[in-house]
Amino acid sequence: MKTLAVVVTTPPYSHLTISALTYVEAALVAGINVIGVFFYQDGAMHANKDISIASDEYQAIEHWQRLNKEYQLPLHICITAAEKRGIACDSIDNDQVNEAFTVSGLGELVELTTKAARLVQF
Amino acid sequence: MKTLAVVVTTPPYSHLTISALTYVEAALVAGINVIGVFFYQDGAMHANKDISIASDEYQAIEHWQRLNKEYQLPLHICITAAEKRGIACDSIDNDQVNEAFTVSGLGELVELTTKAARLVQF
Amino acid sequence: MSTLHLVRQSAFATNDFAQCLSVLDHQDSIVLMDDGCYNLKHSLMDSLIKRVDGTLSINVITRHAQARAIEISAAVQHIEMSDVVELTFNHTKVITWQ
Amino acid sequence: MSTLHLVRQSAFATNDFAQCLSVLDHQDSIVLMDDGCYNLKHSLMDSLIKRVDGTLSINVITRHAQARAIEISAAVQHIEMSDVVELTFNHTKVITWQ
Amino acid sequence: MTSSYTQEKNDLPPSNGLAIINSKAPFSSNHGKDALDVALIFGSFEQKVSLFFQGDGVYQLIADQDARLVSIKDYLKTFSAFEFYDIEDIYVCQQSLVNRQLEEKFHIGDVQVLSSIEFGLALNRHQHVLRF
Amino acid sequence: MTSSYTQEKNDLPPSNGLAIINSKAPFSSNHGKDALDVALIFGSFEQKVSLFFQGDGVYQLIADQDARLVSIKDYLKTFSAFEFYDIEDIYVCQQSLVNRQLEEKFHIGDVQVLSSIEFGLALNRHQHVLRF
Repeated sequence: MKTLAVVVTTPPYSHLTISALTYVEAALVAGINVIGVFFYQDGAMHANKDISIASDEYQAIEHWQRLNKEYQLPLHICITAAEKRGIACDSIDNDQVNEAFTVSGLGELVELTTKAARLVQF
Repeated sequence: MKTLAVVVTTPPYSHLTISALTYVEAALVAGINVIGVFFYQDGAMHANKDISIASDEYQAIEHWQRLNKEYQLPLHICITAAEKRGIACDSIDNDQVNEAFTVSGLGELVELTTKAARLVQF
Repeated sequence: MSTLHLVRQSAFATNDFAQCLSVLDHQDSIVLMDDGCYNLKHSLMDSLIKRVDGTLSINVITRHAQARAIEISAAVQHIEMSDVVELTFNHTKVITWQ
Repeated sequence: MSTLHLVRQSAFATNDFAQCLSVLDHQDSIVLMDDGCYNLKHSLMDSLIKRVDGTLSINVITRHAQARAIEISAAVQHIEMSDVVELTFNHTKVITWQ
Repeated sequence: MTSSYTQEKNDLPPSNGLAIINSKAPFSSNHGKDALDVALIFGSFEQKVSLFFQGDGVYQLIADQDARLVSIKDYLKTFSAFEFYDIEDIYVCQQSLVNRQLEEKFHIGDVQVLSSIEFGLALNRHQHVLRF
Repeated sequence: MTSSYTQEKNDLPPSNGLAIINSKAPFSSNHGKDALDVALIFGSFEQKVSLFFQGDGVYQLIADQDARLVSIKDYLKTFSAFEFYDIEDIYVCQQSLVNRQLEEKFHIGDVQVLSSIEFGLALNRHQHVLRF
């Protein structure tokens, strides 16, 4: 089984994120076991529920949610990166965090990296 | 009277913002009439109340608040840029927006630019 | 031990592509994507193409180049994102230059 | 009609300083700040210093260079941020290269 | 779409308007769109604004691009609104085009191709400058 | 702090660890600190991690810097913890140093200065690569 972990460091309003999404979806379609996507640096902003992108622009967050639902793709955001960028993660209900995303520490990146045959950064 | 408007496009967790702050404070101390700071692009993230920067790091937002209080320095954030970055600005009480900042449109940048003798971008 | 290099930045704007080329091995592959497509017209490309000897391969994502109105030269392979997935596992590791 | 150029990026990493130099006028002033301080050691600097003829002035923010352990050459002025404020009004406009 | 830059124009007084320098390629970042938004708001307030394209920014002007191929909303199409907003001064750096092996073939009309010196002089006639 | 790179090391099997390439100067962005956080977490999980410094990233290693002069918390000081975390493979690109007129004078010990070819070979011995 081919295993893949992906690190995303670009924010949801960057068009570079579209390539990350296209790549991950192509991997899933090809039957690759994508064991998780780790959102680090500006990538953590993906989990902010209050982000509002003009409706005629590419909706990166919705597409990640879709992949999470359709393929049970694990989406991790780095808590330190998220808090630095205004996503309150410390409350019990984490009501500012998009429910498709799991609030994780960098330890999760270690897990993904040691388990995956390939690590790809976007 | 020397008038100055400043545009800040770097986020609060970028060290580049420290230079913007140092410059604006030096201008205020020199008696320059700083008619306003306009936070555009990633600069808009300054107004996010939920941002949490490690306590031993430079607290850019607190310093902007201080300049706002001590010098009545107007701080404007661009609403479109803010909403793209997860700051909910559409509610009546804007409870996610730091009270030192005014939610403005790009029209405010036009105002500042036409009124100021100098426009400086950071 | 071969590397897949994902090149996402314009060499006209930043130094990243030059850094990529400095560690390039003869068994490696390059994929030009996003603004990396602009590098097809950069002088660094000319010397690179001379190094292509049957093992080193240079690829560009067709849609990324087309979107930018960049003519694709015959010296490079036109690929899709699904090919990048395949290349990922045909090489032992991936480095992204962004 | 003179311009104050605030240079904030390393010319070793990006093309911005080169773009600044291409529009530089003989009455202008340059301030190297933040990562722009690294440009003191860049080859673009050598040709620039030759152009300094009494009107064009090159400045570096002392603390920004010191923090980076960059030796300041005698060909440039050491200044503080308060001097940048003064320079702002000694020129008719400011362009920031970042 | 002409490389001439008349002496008459050089003698004009400062235009007291805003110059926006576009330095980034169109699709990978938001800089181009953010600069466009600023230009259009200045236009709609009837404030003078001129657009400069330099470095990778010149890619924003090149003909036959299609952002939709990479799922991006094609903000370059909005450049055709410049006329409506009386944004008439659009300058592109010739050296940047040459370096990138680009022809002077643009998706909007009335682009003035300038040498580096002319580009600097044109920039100099403005009161304020923003760069994206 | 030696430029030698022994044949013995080149014959080692793939280390199966993570290589982190540092490509950004230390003070203007968070990339250096973000890369450091990743390195230390790998170290604390006893996973093999090697650090590579290339391009403007080499500035992160240079001696006598003082971030406090520009009000920045000096994360470079934490580099001294590498030993504690058994992070022993620290490589710097010689060509990047030469281009920037930098001496091989670093604020931590055991930095190996490598030619571009050696740098590429060392990189190649790792299973995964992240670049900041």
